[in-house]
Amino acid sequence: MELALVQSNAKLYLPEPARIVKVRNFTEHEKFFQIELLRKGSLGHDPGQFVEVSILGIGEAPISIASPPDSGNRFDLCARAVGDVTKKLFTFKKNDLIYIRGPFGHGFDDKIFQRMRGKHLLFIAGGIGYFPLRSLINQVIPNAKNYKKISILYGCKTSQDRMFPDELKKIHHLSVGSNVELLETLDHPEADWTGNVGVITTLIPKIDFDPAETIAIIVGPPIMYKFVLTSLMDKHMPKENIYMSLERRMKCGVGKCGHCQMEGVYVCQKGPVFNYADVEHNEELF
Amino acid sequence: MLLKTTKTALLKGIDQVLSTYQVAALTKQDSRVLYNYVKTSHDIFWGCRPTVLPPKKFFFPPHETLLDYTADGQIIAKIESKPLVLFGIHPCDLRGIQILDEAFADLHGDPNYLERREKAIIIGLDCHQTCDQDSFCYKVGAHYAKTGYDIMLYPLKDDQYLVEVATDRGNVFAEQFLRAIKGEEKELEEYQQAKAKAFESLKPFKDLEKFPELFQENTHHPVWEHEGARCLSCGSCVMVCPTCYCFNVTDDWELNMRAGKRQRHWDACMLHDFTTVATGENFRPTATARLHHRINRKFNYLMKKHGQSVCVGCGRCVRACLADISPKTIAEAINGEDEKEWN
Amino acid sequence: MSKKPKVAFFDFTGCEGCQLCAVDLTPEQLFDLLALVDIVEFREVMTDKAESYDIAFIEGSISRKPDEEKIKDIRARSKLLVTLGACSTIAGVNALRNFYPDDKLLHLVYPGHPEIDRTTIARGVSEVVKVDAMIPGCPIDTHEFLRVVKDLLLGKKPEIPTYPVCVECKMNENTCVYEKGIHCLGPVIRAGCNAICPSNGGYCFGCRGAIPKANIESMKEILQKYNLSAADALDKFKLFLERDKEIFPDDKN
Amino acid sequence: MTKIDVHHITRVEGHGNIKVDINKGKILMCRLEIVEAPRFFEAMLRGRHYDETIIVSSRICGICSVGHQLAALRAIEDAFNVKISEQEKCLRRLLNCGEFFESHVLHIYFLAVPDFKGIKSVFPLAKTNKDVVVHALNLKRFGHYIGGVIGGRLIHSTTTDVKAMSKLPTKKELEEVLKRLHEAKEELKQGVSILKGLKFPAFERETEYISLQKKGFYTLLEGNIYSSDVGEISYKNYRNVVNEYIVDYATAKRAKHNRVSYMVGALARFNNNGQWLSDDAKQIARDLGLKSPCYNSYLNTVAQFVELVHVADDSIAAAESLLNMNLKLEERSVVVTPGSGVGAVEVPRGTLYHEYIFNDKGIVQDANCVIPTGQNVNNIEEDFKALLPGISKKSQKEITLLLEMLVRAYDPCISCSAHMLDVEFV
Ligand SMILES: Cc1cc2nc3c(=O)[nH]c(=O)nc-3n(C[C@H](O)[C@H](O)[C@H](O)COP(=O)(O)OP(=O)(O)OC[C@H]3O[C@@H](n4cnc5c(N)ncnc54)[C@H](O)[C@@H]3O)c2cc1C
Ligand code: SF4
Ligand code: SF4
Ligand code: SF4
Repeated sequence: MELALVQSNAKLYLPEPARIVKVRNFTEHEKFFQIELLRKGSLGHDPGQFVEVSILGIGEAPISIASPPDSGNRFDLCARAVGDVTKKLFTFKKNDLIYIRGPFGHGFDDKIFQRMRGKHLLFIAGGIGYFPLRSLINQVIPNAKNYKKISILYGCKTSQDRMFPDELKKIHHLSVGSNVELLETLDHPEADWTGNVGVITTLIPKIDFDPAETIAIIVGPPIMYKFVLTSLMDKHMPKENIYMSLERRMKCGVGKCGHCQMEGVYVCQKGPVFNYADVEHNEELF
Repeated sequence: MLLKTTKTALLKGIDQVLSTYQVAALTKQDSRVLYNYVKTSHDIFWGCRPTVLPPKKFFFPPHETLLDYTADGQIIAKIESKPLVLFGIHPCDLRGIQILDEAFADLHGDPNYLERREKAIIIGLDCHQTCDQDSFCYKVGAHYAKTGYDIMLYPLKDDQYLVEVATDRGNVFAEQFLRAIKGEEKELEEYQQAKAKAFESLKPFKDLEKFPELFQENTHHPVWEHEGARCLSCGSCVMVCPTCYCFNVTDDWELNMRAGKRQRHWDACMLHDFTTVATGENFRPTATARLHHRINRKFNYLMKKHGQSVCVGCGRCVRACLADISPKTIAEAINGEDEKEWN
Repeated sequence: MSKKPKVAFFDFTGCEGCQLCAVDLTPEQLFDLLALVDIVEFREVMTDKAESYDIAFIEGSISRKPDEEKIKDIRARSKLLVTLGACSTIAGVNALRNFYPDDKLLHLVYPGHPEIDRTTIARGVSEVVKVDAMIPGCPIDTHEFLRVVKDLLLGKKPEIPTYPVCVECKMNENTCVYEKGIHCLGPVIRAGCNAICPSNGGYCFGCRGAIPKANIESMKEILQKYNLSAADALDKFKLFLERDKEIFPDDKN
Repeated sequence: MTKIDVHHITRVEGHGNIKVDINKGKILMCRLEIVEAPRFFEAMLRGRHYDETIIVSSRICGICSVGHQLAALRAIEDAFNVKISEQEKCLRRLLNCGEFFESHVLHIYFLAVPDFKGIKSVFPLAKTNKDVVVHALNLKRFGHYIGGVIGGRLIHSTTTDVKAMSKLPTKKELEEVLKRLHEAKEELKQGVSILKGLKFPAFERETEYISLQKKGFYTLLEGNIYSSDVGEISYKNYRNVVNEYIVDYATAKRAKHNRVSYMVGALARFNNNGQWLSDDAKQIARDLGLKSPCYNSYLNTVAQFVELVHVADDSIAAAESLLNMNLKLEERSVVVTPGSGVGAVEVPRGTLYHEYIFNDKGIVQDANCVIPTGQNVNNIEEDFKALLPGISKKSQKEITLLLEMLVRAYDPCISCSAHMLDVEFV
């Protein structure tokens, strides 16, 4: 047998240069970066996919693409400073170079879009879970007419932790008289907060949805999934109608290094976007 | 194509090969037997002795540079590869290579592995008995190599060898370097019959084909906790396994801060921090969970993908494990072959 | 005034081997290092002293009252404080002295010489002041030292392996010393030394300290399985690891 | 009135203070205080298996770790009557060569030279005299290199074992060692001009010089004790030579023999055994104007340089013998017999003695380690006394410098000298 070497990808580990064209601070620990590839042409991603962000001499980290696909060579990333790469990224300014590989992973592909068409989309995001969801949210809102309804539930610890506050404001405005709604909740609100108070699951009873006709999309910190899933199960939501994005340690992003493999599932290949029905028995993922 | 040759001719051939290729084979160093490069055919150790590391190190070295870069933004993807002849690889290790080939070619082909692999000619050497009491190749059928070689040698009596040429590359190679006459199919049949006889009493695992389902069902079998409690999380078992290929990646500037490297290093799912993330969560915090993961990769997760047991029964991890933890013991507990009460 | 980070070396109770390893550099390495940092204090090879430090490397255990004050003072004047070697990281061989009752030892060692500084038990630096990073080993590995310096300068968290010596020993393709009937602590000891002792025909006696979450119970069972009495097995750990909290969690003071 | 109080002398190994009090030309006090924290190694060694004495005693001192290992080995071999092969001897010579290079080069170039250049450390030289720094580092790293080949690493070598070296160099490695030994000798020739440029203070005081001696050899690793005053003494009787005692103000033990003080180290070896140096070493000594007997302690630094040439020559011979042998891993059988053993070796700073008493299981019952610097302390103080009257008119700064230079000339290794008397436990 001759090896099928055609699959060898000489550039698999070679990142390409990209420039930071915009930086915005959200909080002390979270920042927004707009990135521009040095080459012409778009990144060519699906919402929900991620890139490996490289800082030479420091390392690589998987970061979700936070903007919807478009034809330009710019895209958005949002990062929370937790370790070597993300902390170094925080010191970067406009015009600095970073390096990226990707897009990688399985995002919201055509098949999922087919399924979503005409359905009620229910986004459930916790904290910086909004980052990966933003690529999808900003993709579907301009095309809201294609969907029965779009409900966005967003929960944070405090009002400082709300990502993209100006975009949230726009969505709130938009929601008047449209089929888009945004419900927010805070764990520890300040005095002037007029929205809901409590964990994110307290928002679920506030929306009116037909589980069979609804597609739920969940992203948040690891503990959030359990509670949200229980609530949705209580409402008899079919498992096939639930999508979520999961994060694990990754070193290569391309299904080799083994770090993100959870019960045989490589999060970087099958995920980060999963259909609940496919993985509900995977004890290591939940 | 089937040929026949002698050991003397093989030795001569190897010495010729050495002018064009690097040759790696079993060698003896001090008291160790290991796969290593040879300078002449005399360096080759012909016995069948288990090595600490499998031949994967030639295609996937313990440490390798993926990228070389400079502070002013030059980045080069680096692959160090040279034409290589791997000589005298035994069936279990051939299976190991075959599985790594599939794993590294899967989806996004790994350029470093595949380039080295492509430049290699693999000459297998069949065994007609197990190498020691720790090996259990026969339990997973890995005492027969199906593929993974270009040329396979079957030892006959009086230092004679049957030569099965399996690939075009092997054919070109054999024509250039092997002085051989035509071999008789009948001789191979006889050889195989004798081998089958020698392995007659050594039976494969009960229900081997059903392992993925069996292991899936037995996630909470008491054997996991029983064995996991003793595990030191030392990672030895993974290092020595011919079918383990997890790695870590590190970046490092040189001291002058003008140039740097991205390197990958063998990593092991048995190590405590393998799944720890920056925020401190560890998705597999216990040795039991990690042992469960390793063994399931062999008999369940990856077995489904590769269509065969990904443990090739070489016994390296058994020899390496001071706590005497063995995939064989666990498999026999899961398929009920051992009739032991694990509770 | 140069703006390079100020680096200093200090030594307490130790053999100064680690400092020697830190300067076991090629000429290029030394010039590169001096281009990156200013070495402002290094008693062993220079006379200068400084007020404050960006990185203070500490060799040796804390084993006297005045040393306690001195390390606190250095801590107060240092942005980052890094232990250099086993003595300062886990007290190392110095802790062997802790097996002797304090008063008895002093009385017996210097009878009639009360002026001599009183010693305390030997402790690692982190038992006295906060430590930002550690470079384990007896002695340290020069490459690891340089890597930690670079990491600190780059703002990276210096990674010291959390996996054991076995990993490196296997990568070096050694025959496990247990097969030769020799006991080795490698399975529970932090790697990073490139398994230097087993690779050179020796065995690991634990100078780099235990890995986090080490399965010490199983290790002891294994030592016993290989014909070591329980007491001898324990003794193995005491050569370097008496103050290692992973192995002896309860403070015996 | 001049009071000098140098707290923690720099550019020496370990911690020591100089205290001098001169009033109207009268010396009221002059002391070298060794204030290194006591290490208690003899106590720490008690209860350990004989194998582990090599590991533990190595940690007495990073810079003479090989010496401590070899002394421990000799003591064990003495106690259990173990004979060592020619192969083992050659390997030890090479390992020891590494230590002499590391130690002597460190002393000559990093600790002593800055005094002559009026600078406070070697680091400024990296800018002004790059070639000197490169030269010194090359020589020092050669020590680490050869230590690495033979010992796995130079400091706390990993191959020394009672059963014999646990790892052997390959033929290729030995050939490389040989090549680099010749290169090191060339490098040393470069050093001659640097040493010639150093103006050593004029000073003379005759004292008793003690070293090992083996007739016909510039011996380092075997032999009996030799005193320039009384001649040969069996190494077993080392206690009668060192006569250790303690003083209030120091943690190091002191020694005296025939006189109030004696000297050990490169100069003592040169004075006692100089006739057996290699030809090239003798030539270099002549080039540098070093003649035996030499009573200027400052010139210990020069004697060290001469020794480097000799050690390189000796190692070339050892490496060549090894290349002619069929090396194989040895495994001497060690039969434990209760009793004591003494190991006496020359380390860079002088004669080092280890003595162990073992029980029938080979467990250390009692240990005694006599370290060169401890033996030299009295001699340093006597030198102070002889030197001070002649320089008492100089400025305090100059006096301090001359005293510091004198201390440094002995290349004292204070960390290892802070050890304790034999402890009797009740
Ligand atoms: C698919 C995916 C999408 C992600 N999207 C984002 C995002 O949009 N914004 C954001 O801030 N973070 C995101 N993360 C998490 C982010 O990757 C980690 O916080 C980051 O890797 C930490 O890297 P570091 O070098 O700063 O930390 P270090 O701890 O210094 O590096 C640890 C290494 O472990 C791995 N690692 C550590 N933590 C994680 C983690 N939580 N998940 C995965 N790998 C980890 C990384 O590969 C990294 O190289 C995502 C993770 C995944 C898997
Ligand atoms: S799991 Fe063990 S026996 Fe199986 S292939 Fe790997 S090392 Fe060999
Ligand atoms: S070799 Fe044994 S003890 Fe070590 S990690 Fe593997 S199973 Fe656990
Ligand atoms: S850790 Fe070891 S090498 Fe370092 S100072 Fe202590 S005894 Fe010396």
